Amino acid sequence: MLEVHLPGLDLKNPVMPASGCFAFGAEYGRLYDLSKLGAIIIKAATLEPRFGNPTPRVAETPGGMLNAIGLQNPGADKIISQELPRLADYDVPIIANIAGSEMSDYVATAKKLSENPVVKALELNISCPNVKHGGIMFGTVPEVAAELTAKVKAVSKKPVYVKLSPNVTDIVAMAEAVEAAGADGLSMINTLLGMRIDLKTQKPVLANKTGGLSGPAIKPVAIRMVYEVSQKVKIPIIGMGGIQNADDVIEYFLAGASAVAIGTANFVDPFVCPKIIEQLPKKLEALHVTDINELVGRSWRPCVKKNASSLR
Amino acid sequence: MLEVHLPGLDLKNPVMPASGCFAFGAEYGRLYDLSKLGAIIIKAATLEPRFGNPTPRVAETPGGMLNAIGLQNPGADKIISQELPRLADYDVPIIANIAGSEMSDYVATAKKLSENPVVKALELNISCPNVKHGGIMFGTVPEVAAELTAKVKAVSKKPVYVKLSPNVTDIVAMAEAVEAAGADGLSMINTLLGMRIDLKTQKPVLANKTGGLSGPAIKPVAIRMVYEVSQKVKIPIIGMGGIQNADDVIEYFLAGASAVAIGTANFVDPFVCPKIIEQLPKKLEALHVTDINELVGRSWRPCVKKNASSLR
Amino acid sequence: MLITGHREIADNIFELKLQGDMAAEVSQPGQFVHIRVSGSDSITPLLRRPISICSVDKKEKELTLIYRRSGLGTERMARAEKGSRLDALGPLGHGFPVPQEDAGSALIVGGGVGVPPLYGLSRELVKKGFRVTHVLGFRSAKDVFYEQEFATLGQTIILTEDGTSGQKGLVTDVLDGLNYEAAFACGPLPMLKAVKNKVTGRPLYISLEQRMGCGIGACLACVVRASDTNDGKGYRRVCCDGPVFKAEEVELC
Amino acid sequence: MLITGHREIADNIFELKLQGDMAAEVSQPGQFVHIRVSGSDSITPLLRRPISICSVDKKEKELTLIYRRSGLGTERMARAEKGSRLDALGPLGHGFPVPQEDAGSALIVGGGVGVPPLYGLSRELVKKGFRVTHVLGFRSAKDVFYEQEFATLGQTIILTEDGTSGQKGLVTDVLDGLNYEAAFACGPLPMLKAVKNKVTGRPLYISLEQRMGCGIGACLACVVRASDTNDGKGYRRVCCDGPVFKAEEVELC
Ligand SMILES: Cc1cc2nc3c(=O)[nH]c(=O)nc-3n(C[C@H](O)[C@H](O)[C@H](O)COP(=O)(O)OP(=O)(O)OC[C@H]3O[C@@H](n4cnc5c(N)ncnc54)[C@H](O)[C@@H]3O)c2cc1C
Ligand SMILES: Cc1cc2nc3c(=O)[nH]c(=O)nc-3n(C[C@H](O)[C@H](O)[C@H](O)COP(=O)(O)OP(=O)(O)OC[C@H]3O[C@@H](n4cnc5c(N)ncnc54)[C@H](O)[C@@H]3O)c2cc1C
Ligand SMILES: Cc1cc2nc3c(=O)[nH]c(=O)nc-3n(C[C@H](O)[C@H](O)[C@H](O)COP(=O)(O)O)c2cc1C
Ligand SMILES: Cc1cc2nc3c(=O)[nH]c(=O)nc-3n(C[C@H](O)[C@H](O)[C@H](O)COP(=O)(O)O)c2cc1C
Ligand code: FES
Ligand code: FES
Repeated sequence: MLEVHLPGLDLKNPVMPASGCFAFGAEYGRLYDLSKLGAIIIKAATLEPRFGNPTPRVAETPGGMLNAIGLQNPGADKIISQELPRLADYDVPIIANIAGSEMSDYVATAKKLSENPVVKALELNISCPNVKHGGIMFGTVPEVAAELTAKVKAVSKKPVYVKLSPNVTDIVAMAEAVEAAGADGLSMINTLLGMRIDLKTQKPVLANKTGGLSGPAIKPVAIRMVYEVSQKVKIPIIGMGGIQNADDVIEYFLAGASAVAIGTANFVDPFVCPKIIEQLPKKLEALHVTDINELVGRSWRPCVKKNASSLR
Repeated sequence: MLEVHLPGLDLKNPVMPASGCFAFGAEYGRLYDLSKLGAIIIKAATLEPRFGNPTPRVAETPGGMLNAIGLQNPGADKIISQELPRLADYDVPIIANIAGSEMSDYVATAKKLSENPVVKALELNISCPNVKHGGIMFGTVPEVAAELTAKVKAVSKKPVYVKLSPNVTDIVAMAEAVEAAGADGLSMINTLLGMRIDLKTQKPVLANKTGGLSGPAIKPVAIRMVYEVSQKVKIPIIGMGGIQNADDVIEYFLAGASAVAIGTANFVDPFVCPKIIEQLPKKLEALHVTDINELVGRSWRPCVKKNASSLR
Repeated sequence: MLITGHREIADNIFELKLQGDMAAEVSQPGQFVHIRVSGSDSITPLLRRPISICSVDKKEKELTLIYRRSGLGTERMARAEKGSRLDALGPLGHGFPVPQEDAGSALIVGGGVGVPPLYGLSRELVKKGFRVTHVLGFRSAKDVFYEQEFATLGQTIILTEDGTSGQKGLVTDVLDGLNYEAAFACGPLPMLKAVKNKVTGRPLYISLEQRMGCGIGACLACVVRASDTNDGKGYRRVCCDGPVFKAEEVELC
Repeated sequence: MLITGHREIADNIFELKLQGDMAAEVSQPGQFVHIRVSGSDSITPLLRRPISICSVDKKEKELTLIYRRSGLGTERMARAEKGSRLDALGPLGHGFPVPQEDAGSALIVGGGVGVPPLYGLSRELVKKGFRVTHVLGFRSAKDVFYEQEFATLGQTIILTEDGTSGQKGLVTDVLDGLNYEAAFACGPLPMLKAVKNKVTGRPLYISLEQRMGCGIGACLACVVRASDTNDGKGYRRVCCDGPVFKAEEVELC
């Protein structure tokens, strides 16, 4: 009842850790069997290694957190040589998150990673708010996002999911542009740009000043965007932003997501992903749903299943 | 130490209830003396009366709430004849929030209200997410916002504060456009567009489907925007979004606000405004600050007062 | 206010007793309190929860509330312990008008957690000399509460949807045979509509629910349309114009 | 874990005792636990709080933590009552290496709430036959804690910035005259830097603080730069590579 099939991804369940919140799986792999997961979206890869931003890199906010990690990663080559082989031991599809400063970086990184057999799909991160160069145009100008998507699609051996930024006036325009450019799916949402100021130092808490807001606080924004976009595109959406429990997963499906990713909640409860996977069947039964795919977009689909009235 | 002087507004303190969260003051006026407040931003006025949206109009979210009231109000004439005279009895400046569907509505409403002696300034609401017609372009396209601002300025007898929407890619561009068009100040931020879906009905909780997200959850987004905009404009900013206590007020000042408004927190604690006003002096003393105006923009101003190092 | 009692009186139904000066200010049955369930430094849940005052004991300065544990807020509330304090705003709103004279016969119709405020109402009516008939509907036997309390005040007809307690059926099934001069109802909207259709030619007062923001009339979250299309305002606020209205004053939809 | 003790031992400084199976897994002094202060259905505060393990009693399965009440999370923590449970993840990180042989003399330098993990360390060192000297700095007399506990383990020099207890001054004022073969330090960054400058030619281990996300190595929130510019990774994670490092391994800035 939890199986989900998306371009390039045959998932035993629709729950995956979100990029950047799970590194390359080694740490959580010490706590539970990663094969329980629907998939793993690994930390952003760039062509060259990156050290990321100075610390402090995280700050707590009401019902959320800010991060400005700055895409720290060992670079595509080391990810391929050192991280992916270890992940091959698990029965879990890997989605590689790709970032860069120039289109050419993205393209080269996408090519390399998509050729690796462990990688089943790419997630094109055009939305990282925490890097100085590049990023911002890719994630906010539909034409630029479309061009990048097309270029990456041209070299990628695997389906490409484009991860959208919520920091835009018109999320539907962004989604439609990358769909038209050939995206196989969407990931929504990345973090909202935010800031917290320390009253003692009177300066921003984060060394990078601004950071990306994640966690429960942003869920209503993400749900709204998934709801709007899913009605306008045909490609599937991996929904994310503030998921904490199985109810939140169902809310994303109702909004129009076909799978979900969980970021910040892993920090609050490291077992949250397997816990949710375990709780979902019971939750679905209570809703008289035998297949989670039935729920996709139910909040806006005009015609609901016959037995829906009994659910109210 | 709390006195603040802004265009058209001589405030005994910088704390005011936010538009739409305080109606026209009658209800809270039964709980405490409204003269304690720095100012009151009254509920949005439109030219004609509006009934607003169907119910449910509010929904709770993690650390926040959604509302889709839909600008319900008795219309400018009744506000002038029935509400403003009562407010004249208090020693508190009134800021009239103006909304509309067409430029001409805005202009006519602004003209009427700005002529009333009780009204000391206008707040131009170009950012209400909850009305079907108009609104969205005014708040998201810099050129349209600028044109509207100029037209309202041309008829207004009082200073005009433009209330910006956070649902834009580039808040600085919006702010600069309305400043160039003659705005006397900015109000930031209105609500973020969000949604919540009810798992039982499987439909959006709000009858209007989407609503405006307010409350603590959005504070980091608002702080970031005030921080960015205050460095680029010369006009003062009334900061708002998620303020719950005196520390939050100080955070807004450090970010670059010159006054603050409090919305949702009034619902949580109806006495929150006078409580914060009472607590501020003690908080400022602890920071060795004798005048709250000293704090404006301190998080980004390169040169801090001599005694600042002792505060860390 | 100080929690002086807290117990589960039916399946997921809790009776909460609160002591404090607010009790003195209660002026009508059917008023409510707006409860901040979170601690003062917590933001979950953010909003207050409206709960009707079931009854008031002015001598002991004590309010009784009855609520159903359902979502985040009431689940938290259910954990509040006797002896601890609860932040309650109130009494809020306009309740049921209790005629000052002309005692007669009254019908009280309640459904589920709409029943609580009707208990305080019935006590007031009985005190004024009214003969009161109670028709109370619940889903199932496990949901029934205060049957005895109502029975001591007047005839009490219990109905359950599944027939596990009292008669099987809906409250409207039994209204036709009853004799009364005024009626008072509180419960889910479909019940109120059905009751409105049955009670004709006599005054009917109904208590409405609506999602709230402020609870005091300032945010316009809780409006219902006025029935009179020529009404000056066109709407009523459940939190302060109500929650109790004359049935013909507002639209039920 | 079960809270078996909780008391204020200095101004805003609390000693918390936690009982549970985790105690058996503690392998080194200087490891920490990551505490979820909010209830399981609350989002304030959202993140866990890292607190060092001060000492462990494996027989009683009990950990002792000492923390300062400062912000939202520790304020909440301070309200947790004996007998209730606390969600703690751990033991996390790599602590102070305790030499298995070659007992000798050790210097322990602590400042403020950097002092707690050094107590467990000192106990281990003494157990191994080390002669330990403690230099502990606090702001003022009201902030001093565990003076007696340390004194029973070895020479203990207390300093306060205002001279209200022990010597007036900073920990670095007294290091020059001391004799030791290895040094261990925990405290604020400026103190660690100053200690690093004073302790030369002998191994120095320092415990670092950094704002954390996951606490287990996955989010890269808590990194510090490796001193060796040719280091393969270029960084260390405080939560899992540390919090204790050899002073020359990481950059202090
Ligand atoms: C005037 C009035 C009197 C009431 N009296 C009682 C009573 O005596 N006993 C009782 O059990 N219930 C009563 N209710 C309903 C009660 O307010 C809701 O059951 C309660 O708010 C649900 O909160 P929750 O946190 O459990 O649910 P959640 O689903 O977490 O609530 C989410 C949000 O929706 C609101 N909400 C959910 N259900 C309702 C509802 N039915 N009416 C209004 N708001 C709702 C909540 O207040 C909150 O803001 C009354 C409602 C009103 C308006
Ligand atoms: C490995 C390690 C061990 C520690 N051991 C102790 C100890 O034994 N006793 C003790 O009193 N304190 C210790 N600290 C510091 C302690 O974690 C902070 O004082 C605490 O997190 C502050 O939380 P708060 O909610 O009171 O403050 P808030 O200001 O509300 O915290 C906001 C956010 O900032 C983080 N934060 C704030 N200060 C620090 C800090 N100094 N270090 C890391 N994160 C911080 C919080 O964890 C939280 O995420 C340790 C820190 C680390 C990294
Ligand atoms: C610490 C941290 C690091 C992140 N790093 C990345 C990243 O490298 N690439 C990316 O696409 N998103 C990254 N994100 C965003 C998350 O993948 C996710 O989109 C976002 O956090 C919203 O989900 P959440 O609320 O469940 O955390 C990061 C988020 C956090 C909190
Ligand atoms: C119920 C409600 C009604 C509102 N109505 C208006 C309005 O009429 N005009 C307006 O400009 N803003 C309106 N707002 C937005 C607030 O003025 C404020 O910008 C926003 O809520 C953020 O502040 P807060 O987090 O303190 O609530 C409304 C907000 C709420 C919650
Ligand atoms: S709840 Fe705000 S007006 Fe009724
Ligand atoms: S806190 Fe996440 S890596 Fe250290």
